[in-house]
Amino acid sequence: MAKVLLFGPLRDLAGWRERDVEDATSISGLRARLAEEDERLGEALSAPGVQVALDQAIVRGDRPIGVHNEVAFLPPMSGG
Amino acid sequence: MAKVLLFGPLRDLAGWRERDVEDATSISGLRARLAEEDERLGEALSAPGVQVALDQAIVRGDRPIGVHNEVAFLPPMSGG
Amino acid sequence: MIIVSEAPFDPGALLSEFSSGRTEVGAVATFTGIARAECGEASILELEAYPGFTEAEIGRIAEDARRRFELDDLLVRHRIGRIAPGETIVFVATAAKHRRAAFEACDYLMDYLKSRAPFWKKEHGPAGARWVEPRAADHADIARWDKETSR
Amino acid sequence: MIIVSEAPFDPGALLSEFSSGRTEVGAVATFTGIARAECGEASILELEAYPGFTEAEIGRIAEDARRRFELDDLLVRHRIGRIAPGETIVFVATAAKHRRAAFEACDYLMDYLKSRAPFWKKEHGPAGARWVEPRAADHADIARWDKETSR
Repeated sequence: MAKVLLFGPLRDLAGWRERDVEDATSISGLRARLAEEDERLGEALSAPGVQVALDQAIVRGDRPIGVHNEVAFLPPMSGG
Repeated sequence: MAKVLLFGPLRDLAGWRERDVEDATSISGLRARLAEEDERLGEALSAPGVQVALDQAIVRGDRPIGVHNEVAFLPPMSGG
Repeated sequence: MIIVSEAPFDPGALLSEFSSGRTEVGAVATFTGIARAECGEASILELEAYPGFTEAEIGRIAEDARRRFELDDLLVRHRIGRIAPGETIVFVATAAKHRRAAFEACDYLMDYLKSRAPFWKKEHGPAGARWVEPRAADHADIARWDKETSR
Repeated sequence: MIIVSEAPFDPGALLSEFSSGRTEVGAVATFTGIARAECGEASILELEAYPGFTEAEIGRIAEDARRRFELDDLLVRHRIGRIAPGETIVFVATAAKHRRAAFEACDYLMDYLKSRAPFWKKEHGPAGARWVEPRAADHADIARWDKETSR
């Protein structure tokens, strides 16, 4: 189980902002798990320009995740 | 007679800031008149970098002046 | 100091506080970003941050700016939530001994905030809502600093 | 608006007034110049203007800046007389639709004020008083704009 956060257009697409997701032991596993539920969300999470933050640090590539991790999907940013 | 204004270091050198000067019918005549009284001031007024404003407009070269004119000698400027 | 919050703020009040009591600084530059009405096209701006992460990311670039431009001090305040036209979105202030450093650091911080800081922006207008991505000009602005040699 | 006066002023109060009520502007840049103590080297700054002429000359460059950078508005406030360390000497604010124009116009106006505006500046320090001329860096700053092609 990991806490998952979605921002910007990803949040609107999914219809939720924050959830606990079970049965995922890696970021790629988490993406696959969310894609099973919602195919369009799964595609959006894998789109170029979407970054992943694991416990508030940007990571590239796959990483193992566990119970206490926070995974955020960050679409392209746009400041003030 | 014209009203003469000095600014910045020229004012300190001359010991005055504003004066009416008689017997001058041109800017060059005015400079000569002031140099008769105070040789160092005369030199300073002719130094490169000193601009002349006639009735609040910068002029280059000599100009006739009369009773109601205001002549200002402007040393190199230095803003805030 | 870096503050990201929903509270409205007056840029002038921030500048008064930031500039007062400085006897060795000389130069303070600021930038204020204001929500535009676009002649009725965009009535409300909605800004989202990732609490904690957003402040930390701005903090990293602020430390970079301090070193790069020899700043004495800086302040970044960014609003999130729903923002009406005419309200302040962002305020950046920089203090340095000489004005070129203050200007360049302020410019640099704004370029970063506009294109790379973790915010997401939605425009609510008469035709509905849409998420906004950085303009091409914003990408070009931040690219200026990547190309430059160190100053 | 261009104001040259002996009255002390708070840059924050000027920014509050300048930025409020703008719904079509987007970007406000400011610069505040503060008298430095130079660690005791300069205790009082004395600034002299040519009343009328100084405002008119700044007005000419302000009109130039408005056209060159497509500004919506600008404000220049400059203090004269005796100024103590920590007090504000000059405040420039520029308002434009986009931030690059606001920044560049503010920078341009300050370069002009520092090197070509009709002010004369005297530093009163422990070792006596001396008249100050623009630094070489100020001449280099203003020369940047002469060389540039129009934007």
